[in-house]
Amino acid sequence: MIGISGEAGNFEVEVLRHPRYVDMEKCIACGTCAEKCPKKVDDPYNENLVKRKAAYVDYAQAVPLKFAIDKENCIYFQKGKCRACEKFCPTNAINFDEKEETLFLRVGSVILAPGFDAFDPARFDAYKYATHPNVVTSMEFERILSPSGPTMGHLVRPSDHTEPKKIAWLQCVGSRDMNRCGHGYCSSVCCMYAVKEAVIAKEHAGDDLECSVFFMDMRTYGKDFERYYNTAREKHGVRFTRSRVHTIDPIKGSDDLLLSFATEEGVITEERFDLVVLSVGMEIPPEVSELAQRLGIKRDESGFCHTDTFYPVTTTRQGIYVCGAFQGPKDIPQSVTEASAASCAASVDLSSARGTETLSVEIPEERDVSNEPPKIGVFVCNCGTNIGGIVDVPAVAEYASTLPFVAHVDQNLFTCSQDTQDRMRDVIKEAGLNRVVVAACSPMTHEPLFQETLLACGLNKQLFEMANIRNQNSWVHSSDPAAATDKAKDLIRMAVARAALLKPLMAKRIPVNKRALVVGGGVAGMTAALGLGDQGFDVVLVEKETQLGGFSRELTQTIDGSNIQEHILELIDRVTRNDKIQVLTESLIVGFGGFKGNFTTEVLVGPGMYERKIDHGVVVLATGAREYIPREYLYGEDERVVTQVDLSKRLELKGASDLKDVVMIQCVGSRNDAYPNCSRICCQSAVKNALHIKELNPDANVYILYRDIRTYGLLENYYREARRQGVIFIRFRADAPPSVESSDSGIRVAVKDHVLQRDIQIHADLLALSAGMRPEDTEELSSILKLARNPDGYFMEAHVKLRPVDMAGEGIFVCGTAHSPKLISEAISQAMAAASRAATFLSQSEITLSVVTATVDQERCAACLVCVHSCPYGVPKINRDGVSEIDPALCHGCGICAAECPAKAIQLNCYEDDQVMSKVDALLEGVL
Amino acid sequence: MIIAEKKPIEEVIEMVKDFRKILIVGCNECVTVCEAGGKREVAVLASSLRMYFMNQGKDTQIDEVTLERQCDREYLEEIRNRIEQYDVVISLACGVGVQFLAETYSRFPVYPGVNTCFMGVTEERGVWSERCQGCGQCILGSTGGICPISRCAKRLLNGPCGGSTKGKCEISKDLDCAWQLIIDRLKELDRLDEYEQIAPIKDWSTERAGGPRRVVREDVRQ
Amino acid sequence: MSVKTPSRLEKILDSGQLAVTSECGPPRGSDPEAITKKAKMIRNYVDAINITDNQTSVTRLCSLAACIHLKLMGIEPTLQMVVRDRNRIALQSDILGAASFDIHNILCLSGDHQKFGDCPQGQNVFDIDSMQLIQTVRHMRDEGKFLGGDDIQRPPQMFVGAAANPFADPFEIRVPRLAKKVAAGAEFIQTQCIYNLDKFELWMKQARDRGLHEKIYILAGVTPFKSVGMAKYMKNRVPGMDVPDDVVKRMAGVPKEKQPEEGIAICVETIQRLKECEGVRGFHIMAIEWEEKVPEIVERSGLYPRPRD
Amino acid sequence: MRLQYPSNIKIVSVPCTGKIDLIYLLKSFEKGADGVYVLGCIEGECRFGTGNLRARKRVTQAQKILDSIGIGGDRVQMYNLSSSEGPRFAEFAAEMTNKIRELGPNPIKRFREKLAA
Repeated sequence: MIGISGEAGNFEVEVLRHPRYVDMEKCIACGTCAEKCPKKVDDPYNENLVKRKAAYVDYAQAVPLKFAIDKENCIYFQKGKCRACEKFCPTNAINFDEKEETLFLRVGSVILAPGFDAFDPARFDAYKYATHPNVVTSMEFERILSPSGPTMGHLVRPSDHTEPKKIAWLQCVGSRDMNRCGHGYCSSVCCMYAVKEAVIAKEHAGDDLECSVFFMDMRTYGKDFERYYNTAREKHGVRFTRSRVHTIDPIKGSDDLLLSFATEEGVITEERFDLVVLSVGMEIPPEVSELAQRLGIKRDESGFCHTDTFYPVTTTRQGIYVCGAFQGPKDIPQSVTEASAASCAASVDLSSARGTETLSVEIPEERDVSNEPPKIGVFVCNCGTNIGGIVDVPAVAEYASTLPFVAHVDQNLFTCSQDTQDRMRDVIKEAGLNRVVVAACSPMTHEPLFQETLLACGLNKQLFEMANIRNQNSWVHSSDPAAATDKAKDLIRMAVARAALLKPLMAKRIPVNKRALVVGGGVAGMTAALGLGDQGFDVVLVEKETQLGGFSRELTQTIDGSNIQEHILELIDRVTRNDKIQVLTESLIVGFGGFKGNFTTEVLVGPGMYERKIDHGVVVLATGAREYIPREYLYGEDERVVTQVDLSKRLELKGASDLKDVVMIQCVGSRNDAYPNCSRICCQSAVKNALHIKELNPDANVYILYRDIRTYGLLENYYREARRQGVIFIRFRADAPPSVESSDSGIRVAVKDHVLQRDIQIHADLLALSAGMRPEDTEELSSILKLARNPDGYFMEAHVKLRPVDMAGEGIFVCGTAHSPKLISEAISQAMAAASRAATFLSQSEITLSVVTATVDQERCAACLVCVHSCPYGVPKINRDGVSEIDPALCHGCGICAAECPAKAIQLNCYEDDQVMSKVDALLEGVL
Repeated sequence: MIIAEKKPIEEVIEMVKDFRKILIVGCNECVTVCEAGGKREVAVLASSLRMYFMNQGKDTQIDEVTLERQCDREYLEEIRNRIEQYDVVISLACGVGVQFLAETYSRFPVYPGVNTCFMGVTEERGVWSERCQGCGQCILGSTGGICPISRCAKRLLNGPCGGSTKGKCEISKDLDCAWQLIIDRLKELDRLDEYEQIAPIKDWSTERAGGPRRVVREDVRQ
Repeated sequence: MSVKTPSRLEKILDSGQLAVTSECGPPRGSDPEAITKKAKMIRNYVDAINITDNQTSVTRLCSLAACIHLKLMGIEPTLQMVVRDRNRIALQSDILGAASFDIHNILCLSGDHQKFGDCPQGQNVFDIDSMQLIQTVRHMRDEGKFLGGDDIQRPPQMFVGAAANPFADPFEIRVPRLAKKVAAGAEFIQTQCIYNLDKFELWMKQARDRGLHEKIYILAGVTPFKSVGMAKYMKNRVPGMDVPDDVVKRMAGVPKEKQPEEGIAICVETIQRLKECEGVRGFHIMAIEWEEKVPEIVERSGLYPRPRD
Repeated sequence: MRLQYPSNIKIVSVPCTGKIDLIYLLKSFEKGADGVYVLGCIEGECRFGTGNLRARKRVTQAQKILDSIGIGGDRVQMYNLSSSEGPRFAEFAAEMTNKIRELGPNPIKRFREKLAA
């Protein structure tokens, strides 16, 4: 991106498009170019551990799956001759004349997602990364563990390809390190990925492998992360050592490495390892910094994009939004969440233009083939030489013509090409075909294309079947063409057999009620409601209390000093003034039914418990969480013992001039047997309040008793600042927690300091407990809405990484602390993300349901409840007739019920028993 | 419902190994629900037997049918026309169905494919437990709705015996002591004082002891 | 309570003296010597000897025949009768058989489940339960009638006993259950072996609170440990047995060769303490395959000599 | 990745291994397959929750039945892998093929022979 001119709603973006020297329209990703290319190049996808060719595709799952020519390394470009790829490309897709192109795009909003670079530790001499092959980065180690990586997942060390017996991970390489690299921030993700790599390494290599992680603070602060950390330590036996390793030395006469470090008790120790992994952090690449500069976007001192706490995806330039690691170090779930949040912000700006530039396709009326005997057309593809070079396609085509119900056989150079599609259309019409089999490549990539052709001929698209004679045959049996030819015949026979049994299926379309229900009127709920209301969707916001605001009403300011109460008032004002948003306070959800696009929720409203039924298309859950009420450390018994939330309020009201010694205890109600997870926010709460005390009364002593300080990301800067201002941090171990006694003159806190190796007594005026969080109301709602929760009671998203705000049930979304403990800025991102995901539903006037759903033969049903019990989504119900009924709108199409049904009364469309078994029967025809 | 368990395939083979035309008859009632003799189990047994015989080099015809019930004559009649083709029938119904099938088609050897276990409930999928032994004289009213005849290993009407330990039966730690359950329930119902009423000696004549039983209802009889 | 039968045991109890009973398990064979030998060992130290009825469901010489052997030796037997193996016809018939030999004591029991015996695949009967067996004997004795209603020529003259386990679960119905046995017609109780004295005394107190101790003679059951292994086995394996940890510890605290002595000492101490417990009217000493120690226990407990006729 | 694997393997696709009926497995052998294996997602990563765990139970059931009727339970197996694990796919294919080679052809294929004898 060269630059952006204009203003929000009307930008012109100048984009410089580099040539790939491959015509994307023509490339069929057969890989011949790469195979024939003589030039080997380091493969950056595999961290340069192996080579690829100068004609290449980034990785096997790349989208779009099209090859490109690496100009810097291409022999033709560098030396003037070669062009081998061009010669062998079966589709003439290579175009050496392709030129750089400048595009001007007119857009209303811009989202920046430029990502990050992994820190390059070559600059740290003491770690020998640049000089020793057995010191690798975590990124390299990821590739070594990957089955698609350079060693195909076989865990070996680079120097001699032997299996390591002892691996060390060194944390905070390029993070939390002002001295050596100027990166004061924490990269947020390295602790968790190091734990993961250690566990996976042990899974690959067996329990004999010793894995040691050297760390300063173990920052497993995310949802369910602490459980994972505990399992790694206790079940997998990963060793964790609290120390920053200062030197790695090669051991002469071997490929091993010697680590020198000081233990927590200050003992200088050395230990030998076979392989050392540097857990490298994130940094903003120079080209991203330059881009930000060109766009005139403000960045913080570490180079990350500047955003406001309450507007976490908004840059300093109007209409330009940001997401991902450029906004601040973060993991995949948070990046995915933020991406949806940015799209919400952009969509709000663009809502008036929604649906203005769409095209629709004319589809002819469907032909009724139900009374016709199967007439199958088989199209066998050569795929250039991909199939034809190995498989004897003419023989296969000849064979296909002998199969039952086959009325027409064609062989094509490229079945997917436009001219073949035109021809297929003619043949279907002329020969009156009512089923089509294409023997070519993978249905994953090409089935939709061929189905379009069927639709254009008035055939139901289910009357189509593919035989994958390329990916499952010619590519993988290229060394034995005869066997590949035989297998191609088998695969086509199987496909034809199934095709004969195919039935037309009409995808059901259901209308979408364009109203959203948002449950919970805290910061997350209000933000989600606004995200939808500002896009023009009707919203009903249900809040159980008499006023909006939720738990945030208890809060004063964020760590960067932003005023939370002001923001809540602003949100309340915007929500109540938005005529798309209807607010129901003092309301309780008592009933719920329906399915995506068409839910009905029963709500009791107001003190009169007036019952209302709300029809809506989506639900956003934002029921929030509250501070844990401690039963520990004299809380509730001695008024000088308070929580961090109490303390914030107190500082606001009374200041800190009367405080001489304040003690804070971390992890109260978190990271224990009853509640194993970390509550994520308490470390920063403690640091925030400590800084506030220091600001109000610099003479006050503040002691923070902690287990790990988890000021992840940019919060680390505040932790550093607190230390600079003299806040005293004392670590205690979970098995030796502080003891607290009440006396007339104060609270006596005793704790063992592990660095000084001695017991410390502090006489405090005030003891602040960093109480964790607990979800609010999830239990009852989960039973009414049939929602999954994790063991701590937080709602469980559909996929932790890839669908972080979707619930398993379609049309239901979650955000805020109902999902897991989080900061206000994170809750806001997630709320916007939930609004965005909800809008993808609401923006459609109808939803097309999958045809792959289960249906019950009610005559056969024994009402045994096996389907009811085995469905992962609780869809089958015994209806009023006393038999099972499966709502196609709710069915996910897994087929588990069909397999389990003891009466064999359930069939899954497209995978009916006879359709599946027809393939087996055809394959084994004549074997007996 | 009636709970049954599939017989081991070896036992079924032993019964029918000398026959050449076999009909396997499933039942769409209780045995379907307890996953022992429904259409799916019929198919599994049929396929297994076919392979067994083929492996033995025997040309054996094995067909499948699953009836709505085998304890009613009308449903059994559905196979009258085709049963002639077979020389043996395996019924996957409970003992009731097997007998009624054998009674209906007395010329055909009929073999059971399941072991009929008891009358019980589905505790969870894959776990069934006994609740009733059909004694013909229900006393559940005085035992808080818990039957000591089917659930106490000693059928004690004035339990528990001294073997009741921590709420479990002396014969198995996995088995609740029925009398503990009864006492808990009576307590819950605030009826524990009834415990001290001695249950009289039971008339077992309405149970198995009285010989094969029969219920005749003249009011509905046709 | 007044004497209703010719039972010697009943007479002694009625006289207010502490009664002492013991038990013998019949052999797994037909040699009567096994019974007579044991009986000779203890005959002068106890008032009556129980003969177990296929205890733990292991098949043995029948209780009735063994009782007859004792009777012929001039020793007073207590016929133990379980309802596991016989229906009401056989039970009544055996009661009459016993009565024909003037066997005057009967202990009515359910019987252990056959699962752990030598015939785990056998059928059980449980036509009536132990409570109903008590009623049956009393009905036969007091009404002089069979269960079927017909008159009995020379009805049995039996002192009717039952077992009680003060430790079994659920504890809250232990006393109501005792009351139920009293109501059914039981006249004496032999309890499960007592190791947890506190709990036993609590049970006795609750029984006294309901006046049960005045309606039935309670004989406290004791069994000496031969070894710490036996203590642990009884603690962990025998259903309805309550052996406190400190008792096991005490056994474990002495060398192996001293353990039998310690077991006897515990047993004697138990008897001595329970002598003071109101409502305890005697002791039932079950020295399992250790009958030779009964005299020592009786003597050391101060229960010797036994009353003479 | 185009890793070579034995050509005697043909794939029948289902939406989830939880859809695979015990009958499918048995019938495949009844029709003369020498080996059948079920390829499911990594345990704990089933898109539908526990489909692959159910499939594993059915494979175990099929193994028991095949053992008891003399066909050989080892002829049916279950493997788990993720979609990015091409090499493991090839590895499993080779492993299964070797296993079946060791076990020899499905014995019922000699049915005609045995019948004639």
